[in-house]
Amino acid sequence: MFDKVWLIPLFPLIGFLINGLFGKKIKNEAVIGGIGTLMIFLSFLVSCGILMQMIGLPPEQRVFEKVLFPWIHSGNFKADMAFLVDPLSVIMIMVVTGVGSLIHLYSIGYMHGEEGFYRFFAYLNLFCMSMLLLVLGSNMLVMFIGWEGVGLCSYLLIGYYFHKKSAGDAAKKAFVMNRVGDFGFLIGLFTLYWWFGSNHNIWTVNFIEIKAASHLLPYGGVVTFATLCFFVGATGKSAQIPLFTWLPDAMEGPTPVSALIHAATMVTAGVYMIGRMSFVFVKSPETMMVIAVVGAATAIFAATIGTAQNDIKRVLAYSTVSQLGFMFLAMGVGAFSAGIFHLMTHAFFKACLFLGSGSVIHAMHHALHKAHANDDAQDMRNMGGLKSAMPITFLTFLVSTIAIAGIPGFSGFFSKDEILWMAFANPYHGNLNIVLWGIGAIAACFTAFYMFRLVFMTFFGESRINAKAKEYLHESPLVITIPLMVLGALAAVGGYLGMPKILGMLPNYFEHWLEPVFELATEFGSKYAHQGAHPSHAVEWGLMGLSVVIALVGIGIAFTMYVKNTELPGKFVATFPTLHRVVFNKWYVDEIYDYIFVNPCKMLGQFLWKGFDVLVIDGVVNGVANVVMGFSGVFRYLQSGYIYNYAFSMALGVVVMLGYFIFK
Amino acid sequence: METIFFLIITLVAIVSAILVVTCKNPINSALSLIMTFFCLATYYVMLDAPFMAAVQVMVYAGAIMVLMVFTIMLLNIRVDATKKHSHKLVFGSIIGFFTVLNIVVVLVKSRAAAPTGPYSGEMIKKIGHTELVGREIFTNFLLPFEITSILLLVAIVGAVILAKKKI
Amino acid sequence: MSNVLSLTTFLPILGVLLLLFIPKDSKGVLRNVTLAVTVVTFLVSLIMLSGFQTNAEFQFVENVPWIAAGPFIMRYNIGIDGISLWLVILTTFMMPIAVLSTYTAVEEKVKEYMICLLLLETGMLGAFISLDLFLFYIFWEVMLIPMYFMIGIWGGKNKIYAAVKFFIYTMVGSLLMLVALIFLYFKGMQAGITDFGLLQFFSLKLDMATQIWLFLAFAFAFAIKVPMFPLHTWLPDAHTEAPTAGSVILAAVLLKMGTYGYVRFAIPLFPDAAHKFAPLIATLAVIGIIYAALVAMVQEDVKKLVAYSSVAHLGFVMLGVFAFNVEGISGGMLQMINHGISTGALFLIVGFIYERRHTRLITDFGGLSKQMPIFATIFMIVTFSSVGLPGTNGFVGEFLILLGAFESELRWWTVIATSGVILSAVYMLWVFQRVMFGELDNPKNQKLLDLNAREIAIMVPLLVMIFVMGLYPKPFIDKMDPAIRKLVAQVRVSSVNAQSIPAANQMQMPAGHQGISQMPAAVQGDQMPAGHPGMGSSPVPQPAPAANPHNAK
Amino acid sequence: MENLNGYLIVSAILFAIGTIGVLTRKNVIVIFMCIELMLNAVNLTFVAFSRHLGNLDGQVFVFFIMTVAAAEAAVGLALIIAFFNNKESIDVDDVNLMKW
Repeated sequence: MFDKVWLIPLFPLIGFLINGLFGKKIKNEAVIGGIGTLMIFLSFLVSCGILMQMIGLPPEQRVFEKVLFPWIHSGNFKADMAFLVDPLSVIMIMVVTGVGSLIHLYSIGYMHGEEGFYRFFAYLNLFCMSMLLLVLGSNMLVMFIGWEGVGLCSYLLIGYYFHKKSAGDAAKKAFVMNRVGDFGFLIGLFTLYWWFGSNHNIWTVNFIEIKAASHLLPYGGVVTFATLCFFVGATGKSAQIPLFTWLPDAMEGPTPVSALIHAATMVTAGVYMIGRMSFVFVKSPETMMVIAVVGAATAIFAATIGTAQNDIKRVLAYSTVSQLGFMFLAMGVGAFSAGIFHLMTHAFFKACLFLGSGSVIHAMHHALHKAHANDDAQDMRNMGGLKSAMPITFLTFLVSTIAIAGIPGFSGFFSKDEILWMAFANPYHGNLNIVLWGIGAIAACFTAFYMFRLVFMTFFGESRINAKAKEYLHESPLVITIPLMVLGALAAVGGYLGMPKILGMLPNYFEHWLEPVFELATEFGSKYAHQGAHPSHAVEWGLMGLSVVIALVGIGIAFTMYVKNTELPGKFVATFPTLHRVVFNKWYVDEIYDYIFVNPCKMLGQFLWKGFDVLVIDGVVNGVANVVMGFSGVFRYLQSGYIYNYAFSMALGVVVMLGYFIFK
Repeated sequence: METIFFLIITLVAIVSAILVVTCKNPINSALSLIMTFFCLATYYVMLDAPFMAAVQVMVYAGAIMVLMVFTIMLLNIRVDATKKHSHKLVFGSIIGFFTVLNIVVVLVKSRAAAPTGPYSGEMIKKIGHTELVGREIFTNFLLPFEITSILLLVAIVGAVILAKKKI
Repeated sequence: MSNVLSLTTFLPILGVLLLLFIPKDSKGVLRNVTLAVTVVTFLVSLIMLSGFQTNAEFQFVENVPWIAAGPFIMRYNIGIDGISLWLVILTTFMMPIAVLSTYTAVEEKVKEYMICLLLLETGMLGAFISLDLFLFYIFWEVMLIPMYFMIGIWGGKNKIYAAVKFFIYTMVGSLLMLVALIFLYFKGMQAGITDFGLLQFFSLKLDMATQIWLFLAFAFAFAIKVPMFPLHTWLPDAHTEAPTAGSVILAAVLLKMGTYGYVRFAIPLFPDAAHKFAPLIATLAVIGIIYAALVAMVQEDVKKLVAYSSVAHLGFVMLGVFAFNVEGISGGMLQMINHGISTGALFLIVGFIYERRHTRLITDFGGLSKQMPIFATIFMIVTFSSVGLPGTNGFVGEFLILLGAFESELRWWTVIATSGVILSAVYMLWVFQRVMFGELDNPKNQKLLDLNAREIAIMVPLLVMIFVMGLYPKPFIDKMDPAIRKLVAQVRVSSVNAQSIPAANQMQMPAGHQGISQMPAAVQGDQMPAGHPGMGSSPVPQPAPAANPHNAK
Repeated sequence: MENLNGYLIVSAILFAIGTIGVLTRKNVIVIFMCIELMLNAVNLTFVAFSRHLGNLDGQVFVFFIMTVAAAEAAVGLALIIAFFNNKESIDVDDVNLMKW
């Protein structure tokens, strides 16, 4: 079955080609959507087969490399089109194909009647292929194809409604910010390749070979540089500080896109990449610290912005940024499997949340459309009390919200708690641990607050919907609700795969599964880890309780503010107008970036063009020409055009020359 | 006797040449030029080259000058009406003066080389100038001679084409 | 079969003869005949490709006496190796496309235009295959004239300025090159070289001062053609004013003359000077990348934007070539081909909309995707190829260049150059967005027709090549690899040799003595750090003995 | 033939007069005639030297010069007529198209 791994990206590619080339002629939405969904579902089946086979194998045989064809071979450099199957990539392909299939299915309903339906499915399939290349790539270069490929698809899908200027801007912004990250990725790749090659004559970008040689890497130094570069790549792709601003804007794309790309899969690529190269990252304590700090900072920063947004999708977008911050925090504190675990659970509940919001928007849109109202279908201030109209959506949404808020028993609790615990108890960062934990805990509180704020504003309370539109509101069709239900179920129970040891009810399957992948990283890490006493079980229990309390506090505040006492938010805004304005405007980060980077670049370009190119260089060039022209302008008057003048000069010349020779 | 004759001819030649330049009416110029040509023909006779003298009279005084006079009459131009540029005359005279000066200085400085060819005055008188020139042309200079015929042909064609009003 | 190379080169000239007999009013016939000639040329060049053996030697060599004027002996000496092979194929491949693109674009003086195109093809092919320096120079100049006329006669409204600028810029450089060429020849005569044959000069050992002057002269000529910052300002003007086919050829092939000149002539002839000036040239290349990208960003004219993007791309090529390692030079060579394909395609695309709207100002467009979906798709693919998205051709070349440059001493240059990758995305996507996305609000744009069959037929081969070279570049790299390895060895070993030349002179050894390379390694080692501080700290291992050209011969 | 210098001086004077004429006159026909005068001055030199050296090559040359002069007269006069047809003038001041 491992041999067939190439089928996994192939199916979506076929889907892309069929829909992309012939979709316009097929026209039948069921066929187009069916092909798209079927292809990714086939991939899912193959992935399941691989998973089954891998479960049957002993842990040390779970690594397999499939070389398809040689790609770039030049000089010392070798990169094949090759796939790597190991426990980590299997988890990723399961998530991508599984969640992907559901979202494809959902899209059939959601995108119904849209212009360019086939285009949407083609892009979606292309995205899946790229994402699968990314996670399956056995060397950095194949990973990079996927890495940029998902960026491309993200560009295409964000810009799906290309006639809207905001969509085009958002798409471009996403791609360019990703490119900034890619810049880091490439430099990191070069550094690693060059270091291995010039110092040990190992010219490779293959993960297996790098892993085998990773014991040669020094701690810190060049590794810090390389890993920081890689981390820049990760921040671009995974929307971390400082490159996070594209993700909220990316909500211009259709909602399934937000669910698939900007929640479940693509944005987690950075986390995956760090996990994939954990053995390199862990060699640099400095980078680990940077990752942890950036992750924690992003978690809290995005969470604060999330509290003030009114657009349902933007809240979820900032929530995603914040949750990704948690994952990076996990990576930074060396809890790689916890990070990947949170990646998986997050994929479930965040996909469910996005799809749920999509279902709401879909319903709102139809209702408003029928009522000929111009209200914004995504603005939560226009919603309220939807739970009776859309029970299934409400229920699944609620389950996922509980999961993300970290209520015990649901998937988010297990993964997030594991991360917080590791932030507190990891042996790497010394006194910084308590700060990391504190920030994480506060971010978790904010998470609970804004997510329940979202639920309360949307589904509870009095309806603020346009009166005419109200009667048209109804639950979405099955093709939309089935994925919601599946994902909701997964969001509820997915956590049991990776239950913390201390709860002891089930073994932590997830950590065991990933152990062979992260073994080496742990070993490297132990070289500089603080060998202090591990916090006791009592502390762990205590912290767990504390985080539950924190989540409940967040929910309680949200309940107070948005259900019980609905004028409170207004009062709050009136009391702290500046704070609210700053938070509502996302701390003005976009404006700051415009001010620091975008505008100077444009001005510099203008200056270089008009000032340097045209004035200086062309000035010199044309200046030389003008000097020549000036001289000839003077001398041309010698050419009077009168023959006798020419004859006179000639005769004069002859006489003078003759005279010279005669009288000399 | 011969020297006196030479001086007279020279006087006539130079005066008529000056008249060529100074006459306002082109017809007068042309007639003066013919006079000069005759003087030159006289020189040729004195230089034991009667054939050249004959050709000079026939081609120059006859053909070419007739063409000139025809043209002048055809174009019906009588007087050089435009005013003269005195500075042009000054410059021209200076150049002319220096030309003469150059040549005179060369003559003074140099000494003529000794005769190299076989054609002495007696031999020319005995065999006849025309025959000698004819031999020269049709033996040593046959190819250039033939080429001149082509040149003339080309000139005829050229003249016809140019003189036509519209081609 | 043995003179297939000459056949390829001079088939277009035969085509010109054929065209002379066709009345100038039958435009259709003229166009079709030209197309047929270029297609046949392409097919013949494919025969050549299939007969090409993958090794480092020159193949299809023809070497016959040609001109012997006093001390100057020129030979008709041609041949190709892996480096020139792909450029020849690129030229023959782009020509039919360029011709096809003129079917509706050029309506005046069709006959002359087609003759110009064909003459240009011969000039370009000749320059790529020449193994005689003088022959190269002649073809180099032959290219110039048809291009001058194409810009000057069929150009836009500022065509005379652009044409003269193009001509004089190039002429200044090539005159310097001519002087250097003759000087080199006399130098060579002292060492017993009998003609302008390139291969003989490779074994010529010049002292450093001579190398520096000659290299500068050659480098200047080629730098103008590349064009490198700050000698690039003729390019935007020439591109903007040239007709579409002219722009396509200019971008796809003519600019490659510069970079090819470096790879084939300037670097192997004067390796030490090349090493010495590598930091300078890399600096200019990097400045060019960033500078051109920034300037491209603010252009209002699509064609100018593409022209500036050319400057940036060629900056990458130069960086790769001056990395002096296999990866970098392979990347550079690949990037030359890639740039030919993607930028050629971009100019075609600009030509398509120009034909429809007779404007190239970005602000005149917007929302074209709605009206022209096929066009939008093609434009997007080409855009991403130009940006260097993995899976398209642009990536492979750019990646190898950056990798190779990073391995060499040009590490920090590479880091800056890599940031050019970001900027390229900015300006290409921005222009794509402004042209294709947004509301279709200009009423003139609402009646635009999508691409017709001919235009699609033009673009399809380019698109295919974009993906083939992006996904399976192996055949391309494999064919050029031995030649590039040889070049790298040549550059490295001769640099070691030249280090020992001063010492050899002191010992009264005749220059060009074969024993020099066999001098004790210790002597060479002693000489090296003094003459070449950069080499001493270089992590690059010393060349293996097998890489010695004397052994290779 | 002791009088060689005399002939040469005459020819020089004629040549100079011809030059002055070419330079000063404005009537194209007169200029043309002055050119003929210069040619004849040269012819005289040729014949004089030929006689002095006893070599007929010079006279053959004169013969050819006369031919050329004839051809020149034909073409030159045709040119003048053509010019006159265009400009209604044979003044060299009107022949100034060759400037700038």
